[in-house]
Formats: sequence, structure tokens, C-alpha cells
Amino acid sequence: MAPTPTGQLELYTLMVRSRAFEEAAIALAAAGDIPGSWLSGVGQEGTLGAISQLRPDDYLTYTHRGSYGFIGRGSDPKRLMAELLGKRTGYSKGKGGRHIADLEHGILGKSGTIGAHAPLAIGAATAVQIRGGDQVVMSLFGEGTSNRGTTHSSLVAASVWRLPVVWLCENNGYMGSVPARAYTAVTDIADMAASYGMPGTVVDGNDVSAVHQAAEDAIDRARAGQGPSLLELKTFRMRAFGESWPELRDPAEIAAWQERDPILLYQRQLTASDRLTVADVEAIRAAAHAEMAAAAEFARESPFPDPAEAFEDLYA
Amino acid sequence: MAPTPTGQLELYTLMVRSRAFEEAAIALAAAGDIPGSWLSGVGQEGTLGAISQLRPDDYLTYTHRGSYGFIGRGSDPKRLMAELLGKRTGYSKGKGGRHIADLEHGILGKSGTIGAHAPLAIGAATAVQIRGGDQVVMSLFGEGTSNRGTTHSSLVAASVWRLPVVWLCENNGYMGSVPARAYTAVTDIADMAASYGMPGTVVDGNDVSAVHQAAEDAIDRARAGQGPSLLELKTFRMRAFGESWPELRDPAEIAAWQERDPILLYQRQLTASDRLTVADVEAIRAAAHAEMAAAAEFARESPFPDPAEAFEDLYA
Amino acid sequence: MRTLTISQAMNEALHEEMRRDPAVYVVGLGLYPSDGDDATSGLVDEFGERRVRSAPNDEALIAGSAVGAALVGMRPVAEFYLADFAFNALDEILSKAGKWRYMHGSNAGMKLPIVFLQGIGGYVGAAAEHSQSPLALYWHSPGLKIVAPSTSYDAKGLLKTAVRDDNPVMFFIHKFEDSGPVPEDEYLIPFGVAEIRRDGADATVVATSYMVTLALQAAENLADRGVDVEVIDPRTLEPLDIDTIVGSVQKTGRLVVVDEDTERCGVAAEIGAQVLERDFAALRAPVGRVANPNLPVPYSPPLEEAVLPSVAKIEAAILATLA
Amino acid sequence: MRTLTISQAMNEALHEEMRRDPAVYVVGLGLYPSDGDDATSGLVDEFGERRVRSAPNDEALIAGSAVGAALVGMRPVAEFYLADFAFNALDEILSKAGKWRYMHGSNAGMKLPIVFLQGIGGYVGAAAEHSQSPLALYWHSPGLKIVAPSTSYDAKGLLKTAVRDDNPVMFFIHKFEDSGPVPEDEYLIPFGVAEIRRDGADATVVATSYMVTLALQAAENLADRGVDVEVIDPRTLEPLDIDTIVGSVQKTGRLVVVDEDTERCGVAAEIGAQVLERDFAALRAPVGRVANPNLPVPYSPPLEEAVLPSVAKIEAAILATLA
Ligand SMILES: Cc1ncc(C[n+]2csc(CCOP(=O)(O)OP(=O)(O)O)c2C)c(N)n1
Ligand SMILES: Cc1ncc(C[n+]2csc(CCOP(=O)(O)OP(=O)(O)O)c2C)c(N)n1
Ligand SMILES: [Mg+2]
Ligand SMILES: [Mg+2]
Repeated sequence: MAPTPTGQLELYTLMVRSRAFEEAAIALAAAGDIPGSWLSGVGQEGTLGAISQLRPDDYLTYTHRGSYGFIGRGSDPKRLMAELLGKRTGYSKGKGGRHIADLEHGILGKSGTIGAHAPLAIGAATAVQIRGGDQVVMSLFGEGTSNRGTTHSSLVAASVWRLPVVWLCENNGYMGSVPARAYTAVTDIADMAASYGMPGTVVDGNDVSAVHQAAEDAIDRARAGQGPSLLELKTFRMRAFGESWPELRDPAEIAAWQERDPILLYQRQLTASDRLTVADVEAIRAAAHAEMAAAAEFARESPFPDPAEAFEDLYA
Repeated sequence: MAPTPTGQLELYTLMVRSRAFEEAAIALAAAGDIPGSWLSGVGQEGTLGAISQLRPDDYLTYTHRGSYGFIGRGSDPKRLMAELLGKRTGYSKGKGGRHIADLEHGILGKSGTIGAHAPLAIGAATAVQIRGGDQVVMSLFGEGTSNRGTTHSSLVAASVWRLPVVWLCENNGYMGSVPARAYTAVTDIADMAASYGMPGTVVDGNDVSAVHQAAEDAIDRARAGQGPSLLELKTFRMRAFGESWPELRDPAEIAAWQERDPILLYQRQLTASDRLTVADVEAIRAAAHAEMAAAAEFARESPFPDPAEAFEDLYA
Repeated sequence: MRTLTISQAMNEALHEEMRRDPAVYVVGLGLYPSDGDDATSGLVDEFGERRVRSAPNDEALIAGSAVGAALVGMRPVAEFYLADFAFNALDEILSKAGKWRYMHGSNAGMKLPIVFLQGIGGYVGAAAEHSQSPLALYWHSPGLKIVAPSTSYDAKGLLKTAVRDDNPVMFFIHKFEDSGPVPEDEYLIPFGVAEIRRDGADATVVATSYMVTLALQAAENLADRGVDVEVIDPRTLEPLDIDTIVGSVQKTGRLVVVDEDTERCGVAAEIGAQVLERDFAALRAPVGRVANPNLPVPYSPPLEEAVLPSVAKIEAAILATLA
Repeated sequence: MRTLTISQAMNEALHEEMRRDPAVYVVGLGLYPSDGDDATSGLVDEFGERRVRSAPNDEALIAGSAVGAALVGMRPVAEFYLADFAFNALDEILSKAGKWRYMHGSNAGMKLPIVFLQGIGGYVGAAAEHSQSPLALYWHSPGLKIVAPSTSYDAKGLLKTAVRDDNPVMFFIHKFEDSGPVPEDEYLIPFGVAEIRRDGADATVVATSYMVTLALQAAENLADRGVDVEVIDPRTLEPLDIDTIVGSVQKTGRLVVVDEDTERCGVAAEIGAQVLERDFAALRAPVGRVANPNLPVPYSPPLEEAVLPSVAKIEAAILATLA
């Protein structure tokens, strides 16, 4: 089912806000304000069609890339940005950098090793099942990460234990600058679902309405106790692997995907159906940029942690 | 293609010799002569239909279970048995116990952790490919081990690198005493092949002729540079998980499989087609038992290593 | 008082804790149906397959799932059978369980109450990949508590504490399991409190797990020869009761540490360093390290004996500190 | 003489060794196309995709495949980018590479000529899971050689030796890479030979990799204050040139070990223990351990500085041994 008109505006706004966050983070990285680095998610905001449908008490496991998971769940951009700058006001009090958890919004943390999130998702789903709840766990991974052993064993466990997991593979066609054909055995990661006896669906990841539709089915299924599904979102990352990495992909390929920018596509859909006016677009964008500028400002002005704080937080 | 008449007799003889080795090892274990333990392969000798077709210069990676891989490749039963008894004359000079390598026969070693053989097979196949040879790597794993992440990533690598590997899953329906439905997402492990874009075939693992046929195709394919295949041999282990473990499976199920003993089935096929007489059967069995009794005797009479030898063999 | 094996004592602890707290569950291999009289036997009958979860065979999955469940409020007990197998889960244990709370700034009060149960030890002809005792590997890494009981009494009381601890706990049980008295009444044993297993004036021996049994035997043998050995069992390495150890060394002037793990960068080197940092003058001889001389554990009995600590080697090391 | 970065020096070593021996090949992540000026840049252009193999992203696969290839006569160089990621391959590295030869009794002359290349180190805001320096983890485990060069010259000569060694070698390169002179002519540097980076009479500092740079700076600073520090770079921990270290300590009576890894069961504890075992009388003060105080590496610069070794901390530790 398509989102309600309000829902459509909200989804569009989330996408624009995520993009604005990315742009602010990219600018901070370029200015040398981020001690580590930022792995941008620009171009992959179509995934919000899935994430935005989670209930507040659902869980999300997130990858190394982008901010839309956090924005989509309602995390505070100020605290996100402060963390990137290593400030005490950040989600990890400056200890994690881009490795951020927001447990209040059910985001379990960001791993430094790819593929480590999948078993975490199994654990959260196990908890739901033991407690007899109807929460859903959404778990993101890249097509490169589909090769990790943990992805495999977690998909097995989700299936044999019939866990409420929605697996979301964001296939952006590259691992670093290596094209997917060099490391994936199948063209469609969704085909892997056959190994696990779960439904596998290929979705145009840049068409947020299509993502919304496919995710709705998978979420319903999981919530109803009918087990896991695998959705593959075909998408593209518009920035280099990370902000401090060179871009080595073909500029023509990048330009072609520019035409399929998920925000642009949705904007066209919504303006065509009169859900959105040019003025709306402008207002939403302006508000988002103001919000993220304020977040950057907050981050910049926040204090660094005191060295003594390094000795806190190891044990509960 | 079925083996030649001589080939059939040879294959049958290998099966009987493997079984005789197992029985001798089981007796030694019962007598307390084996310091560690023995994980018997009785009932799974049908796999010899595949192993026996390897060329002397091919490679095999082996699991934790049974002796037929070694017997099938031409390893020396005396040295195998001596190793089980921790004797200096063993394949590992008493250092490994049931963890045995026989590099002269292309057997790369036995791992203490299940699933670790699959990447080894990738490495051996990589070597073949780099050298431009036409050797084949056969790699065994149990259906329980199909869940290990290393199995997955190795099957991916075999596929994307188009390596000459024949994957052989011996599906004996149990991991310890846990039935497969508790840990495998699919009924047929061969279905996993879809995830890797390689052929996957289910074979009656106790019908050695069927195994022979299916393996021949897979070996030919690998040798011709057409890439890996996955064969699933449905079989059953007739002994408990290990000789020092209790048997917790249903006796009725065990009894039913007794009727499908791979040696018995092949014997019936061969006697029906007059390849084998009752006298042959007796002679082959007697020779095998004499051979393995001599191996056990050799092992028992061999000296233990000197304590000082513990300090050798770490570095080359 | 009744006598229980360490496994039986642990089994009782798990039953009690699972009854007490519905957030406690067990996940691992070979739990269902139980293969014998071990720490997890019978749990599935009482608590069902959801809370006693036999997993697909991938240790990274088991460990990582425990972390995920702990993050949302559960108290998993992850069972690996042997510590050797947990090597497949070291990213999950070292970098997820051990560091997740810290690296996320203890976000929203993040807790990681996980018990990682593992078998350790040699002496049974299990060879290189089924005989390891990797205590130092985990002690070296931040964020993990380390428990290695030597008696049934301690195993029960420490396991109950481990289940209630809000941090990841590596809980090591030796294959060579002792039996001992265990009271019927509930009790817990706090982490970080060493037990002096034998008083002595001439030399201090520190040992955990099965090494305590060997050390006590060595002490008895030396007593016959007029050497009076104190044997200290720290019970937990993290936290470590270094005060008790230093106090003893200040009395005896001699220290021998027995550790089944490989010697290099091991438990003995660390305890020796800490003692010297606390009181450089206390030691009158170098620390005796009785440990595996940096070899994989071999299979054959005479080789295994050559590599692993023994009563004779402990005696020799004690005498060397007195020479 | 021309000046090269450590990566450039290693790159040259790999080119030379791959030309010399067709059994040498490279497997890892992000090798093709190269992402920049690193140790593996350009190799694929000269040697092709079969010998410069960009792998599916699974470190256990990469490490295990290197073991398999080595068993059949190849000489793999397995590249992990960061040591942190290799935690996913610890069963393969510790229990296959490290123990396979021993546990199989060196069957048929089994050799395991593998180089495991890994980046280590902090100081760049990379946080807990991208900043580790797990030298002690590997040194603790049997069967692995450990190399951690501090200069471009050493990096090239040691890498060539590593490729030709018939055993698994853990080769660690710090993120903070130095440049230095590298001769055009071929040379190799043997394992187990320490380099005295600075002569001194008052205290001995042992350091590897980037810690050597910090230690030399500390020594210079203290020289201004009349303290004469000797700085020893063992270059390889396994094998360790303990003779040179003991000789120096016998002269100075003081020892400080600098190690970026966590302190507990670390390199400093081990070197301290070995020195005391060799000559209990040589030390006039406890061994100074400058290491990570058992914390994950935090992200924010002031926190990272609080946790990792620094010039100031090394100076303080040296002065403490002289107090
Ligand atoms: C275990 C591990 N290996 C390698 C890396 C380095 N790394 C970070 S992101 C990445 C690429 C992952 O590709 P993919 O899953 O397709 O995600 P994408 O970057 O395309 O979003 C790699 C190799 C890592 N972080 N962890
Ligand atoms: C990594 C690892 N985990 C657990 C074990 C213990 N273990 C040995 S064999 C085995 C069962 C494997 O099942 P399967 O692959 O079906 O082989 P089968 O025993 O049925 O022949 C297990 C769990 C191990 N050896 N290694
Ligand atoms: Mg990708
Ligand atoms: Mg099985």
C-alpha cells in the first residue's frame, strides 16, 4: 500500500533531511573538522522507504554507510554531528566517531567490521521471540558484505528459528572501487534467499515507493510471525567510498545514476500527483538545510571531552 | 559412465578396506588404546565413489569424520593407525592423533574446527589456477558444516574465481544428535548452489554408483576449467557421533539405514551383474581385515615419541 | 554436604538463574537434546527450545547474537563447548562484546550482560585444536571479565555472579573436572576475591582452574621436603585480586605462576609485572613461569606431558626460586 | 640515497619478490583496481588478476585460502588492510597457519610460507575497531613470526625476508608511515636482529614500529636534561633478539618498553619477564610499561591521546625508572 498523502510528505522530508545531513557532514569533512572519516550515503536514501515504516519499538542494525538510518528513526542530528566531530555531546561522548548507537531509537550500534551486524540482528530478534513480542528487526548490509560468513549463518538462523527479521541488502554495485561481478557469484543477491528458504525480492532501490511497497510486505510478514525475508535494493552510491578516498569509478556511470537520484525521482512522482508543490520542495529543503546547519554549529561549538573521560564507560 | 569391471572391483575393495579400517579403529578405541577419540565414518563409504576418481596429483580436503578419504587416496593404514595411537611412526609423528595430513597423496590435513577446510580448498585451487594446471580439488563437508561462514565465502570464491573445486556435502542428517531440520534452512543442501551460480545435485550417497556418476561429471567440469559444482550425498552415519559419545538417535532410524549400507548395496549390484562372487566377497573382506589387523598391530608395537620430540616441527 | 562435579554445579546455577530471571537464555551447539551430564543438561526440558536454543554451527553467529540480544535487554549465556571453537567468533567477542559499550559511549546506559561459556585444557589427548586454554588472549583485550574456577563450589557461585554481571564474562571450565562439596542454599561469589588454598611461608604459587589441583599436589610433595608453599587461586583474572598476591609475595619473597596457556605474553608474565610494579623489593628471585613453552598442544601422551604444566615441573620451579 | 615511504618500500619488495618467484602471489581486499599509493599498488598491472587476487570480503576465506595454497607450494601474501579485520580470521591464523605444521608432524616436509600483511595503529581518529595493534595477541600464539618495522629501509628488507621465510609471518605496518632512505640495490634483513637506534648509558627503551619514533623523540628531549637513553628496535618480536636487550639493560640497569597495544599480557610484560629470567640482578627499578591502559582506542583526539603512548608518557616512564 502506498503511504497516505501525509506519509508521502513525511517520507520525502526524511529523504531531504538525510541528504542535508550528508551534505553538512561532507562539508565538515572537507573542512578537516572530522577527525576520522565519513562514508557518505548520498544516493541511497531510497532505503528510507523501508526504514521509515518501522515502529518506534522495532530494531535496526545499520552498516558503515550514511545517515539515513539514524534520520529515519528519529535520531538527533545535533548529537550525530557532535559525535562525528569527537565532541562530548555526541551519541558516544566522542568515543566512537561514525560508530554510533542510538538505543532509544532501537539502533544497536555501528560496527567497524562489516558483516558483524547480521548476528546482532539475530540476537535482537531472538529477544523478541523469547519475549513473545511482535517487534521487527530490520538489518541492512551491502552486496559486498553478502560475502561475509556472518551474513550467511545469520540468514540460516533467521530461517530455522523463523525470526522476525527483514534483511535489506543495499546493492550499490561496488565494494570500494571493485565492481560487484569481481566478488559476487550471482547478479541478484536476492537469489541467495533460495539457500534459506525465505522470499527474496529485487527492488529498484532508488524508487522509494517501490521500496516502501516491498518493505511493507516483508515487515507485515515478520510481524505476523511468518519469518524473515530478503529484499535487495538496487542502488548506487554517489560519493567516493569515503570522503577521504579517491573516486575511481567511471564518471559516465556516476552521471547516469545522477539522473536516477532517489530524491529527484520521488519529487517528480509527488509533484506529478500534486502531493508536492515547487514551494513545498523549497520550504522542505530550506528547513532541512537550516536544521543541519544548526546541527553542525552545535557540533562545532560543543566541547571536546576531558582526557579523564577516556577512563569511563568500559564496564557497566 | 560406470567404472570398468576392474574399476568396480577396485571401488568395492576400497569400501571394504575402509570399513575394515573403521572396525579396527573402533576396536582400538573400545580397548582404550586411542588417547583421544575416533569419529567413525561407518555408513558413509559411498563417498568413495567420488574420491576414488581423483587423479594422484589432485587434492582433497577432508572433514573430522572417518577414514575413507585416506584409504581412497592410497594412504598407508599402518601410519594412520599409528597416529591414532599417538606413535612416532604415525603420519603426524604422534602430534596430531586423528588430525592427519598426507601431503604425498594430496590430503591437506584435518582441522579441529569444522568448516576450516573450505578456504584451504580455495587456496589449493588458486594454486592450480595460477600454475595453469588441470588438477581438481575435492572438498568434503557435513550438512552441519554448511552453516559455517567459511563454507559460504568459499563457495562464493570458487564461483567468482571459476576454480576447479568439487564440493561434496555429506548430508548424514545429524550434527551430533541434533537433527538437520533444527539447523538447516533447506531440506536439500544442493539448493544452496543457486546462491553461487553453480550446479547443485542431490545424490543417493549410499549408492556408490550414483555417487560415481555425479562426481564424474563434476570432476570433468572442474578439470575442463568450467568451474565448481556442489554435490549433496544423502547418507547416514551408523555409529554415534564419536566413539566416546552416547548414541541418542532413534534405534528404528538406525536400523532402517542399516538396510541401506552402501557396501551391502554395491555388493548386491555387483553380484547381480556377476561382477562379484560370494568367494570374491569373502576374499576381499578377509584380505582387508588381515591388512587392518596388521596395521593395528604395527601401531600397537610402534614406540611412543620421545618427550624431546615435542620441541620439534613447529617451524620449517 | 553433597558432592557435585563442576558441570553439575554449573547446571544447578543455570537452572536457578533461568528460574529467577526470564531474561536469561542459553544459546550454543549441541544443547538439544543434551549429549550427557553437562552444564546445560536438562535445561531444555524445563525452559523449552526458545530459551535453550541449539544454534546453526557458526560461532560468530552464536557470539554476535548474544551481543545483539544483550543490547536489547536479554542476559544470554553463549555456549561454545571448547574455547578453541570460539576462535571463530573473536571479532564478536573481542571487538563487539568487549568494546561495544565503550565505543558507543555507553549510549543510553548500554549494558552487555553475556556469559561466554567455554571448555579449556589438555591432558586428555585432544591435541592442538581441542586443548587450548586461551585465558591470556582474552585478558589482554579490554572489556571482558575472566573467570576460571577450580572447584565445584566456586563454579556455581561464580557462574551465578557471572549471569548477574552487566558485562561480558568469559567463563572457562577445564575438561578435567573435579568434584566437591556444594551447599544446598543459594550463594554467590564476588569477582576479584582470591582464595588462599594453602597457607605457606616459603614461596607463593598462583594458579587458576585445574592448575590449582596440580599446584596443591606440588605443595604437598614439597611439604614432605620441608618447603612450605602458599597456593593462591585468584578465581577471576579480571578483576584480579592483586593485593592478596602481593601480600603473599611480601611474606614469601618467591613467586611461581602456573598457567596452562602458552607462556609468551601470558598470565605469568602479567602477574609478575604487576607484583614488581607494586613492590619491586618483594621478590628475591625471578618469577617462576610454569606454562606451555609456546607450542601447540601435541596429541601423544608423552609429548603432551612434555608440553603442559605438571606437578613435577611446578615443584622444580618452586625449588628454583629458592635456590 | 632516494627516500621512500614505508608503503613504497614494501611495494618495491613485493614487485621484486613476485618477479623472482612465480610461487608468490597476493590475495586480499581492495587490491584491484588499486585505491592509491600503497604496498600493493600497481602489482595487478604487472602480474595480472590471477596473481593479484581481489577477494570476496571474508577474512577467514582470505587467510584460510593462503594456508591452503601454501600447503601445495605457493607463497601467498595475504593482505587485510587493517589488523582489526583479521580478527575474523583468527581460527585460520592462530590454529591453521600457526599450528598446522606442528600438529601434522611436519608431514612430508610441510611448509607454510605465508605473509599476513596488516595495518596497525592509532593517532588518526579511527576509533576502537580501526586502531588496534594486536602484536601480543599473535606473539602469544605459537608458530607465527612477528615483524613490525619502523623505517622504510627495514620494511623493505624485512618484507623480502618474510616472503622467503618458510613459515607464517605476521607483518605489521603502522598507519603513521615514515619516509626514509632506501638503497637501489637488493638487500634482505634477517629476522631476530635488533637495531640499536640510539646509544645511551642511563636507561634502555625497547620499542617497535611507530613507537620507535616516539621513543627517539623522548630520548632527544631527555638528552637536553642530561639523561642518556638507549633505544632498541627489535624489529621482529618472534624471533626476539633478547641478547641485545639484556646486554643493554646490564649496562643501564633500567628498562622501559613502549607498546601501542593494551598493556595486560602485553609485549612489555613479556620482555620484562625475559630480561629478569636472564639476569635478575640487572634491573635496578621495575620495568616501565608505556602501553594502552587496557582500553579500546577512543575516537576523539583528546581521548585518544589520553590512551595511547606519547613522547611525554615515555619521558615520564624513563624518569620514573631513574627516580
Ligand atoms: C571485516 C571487514 N573487512 C573489511 C572492511 C573494510 N571495508 C569497509 S566498508 C567495505 C566495503 C563493503 O562493501 P559493501 O558491503 O558493498 O558496502 P558499500 O561500501 O558499498 O556501502 C570494506 C571492505 C571492514 N570494515 N570490515
Ligand atoms: C568450529 C567448530 N565448532 C564446533 C565443533 C564441534 N563439532 C565437531 S563435528 C561437529 C558436527 C558437524 O556436523 P556435520 O558437519 O553435519 O558433520 P557430521 O559430524 O555429521 O559428520 C561439531 C559441532 C568443531 N569441531 N568446530
Ligand atoms: Mg556495495
Ligand atoms: Mg551431519
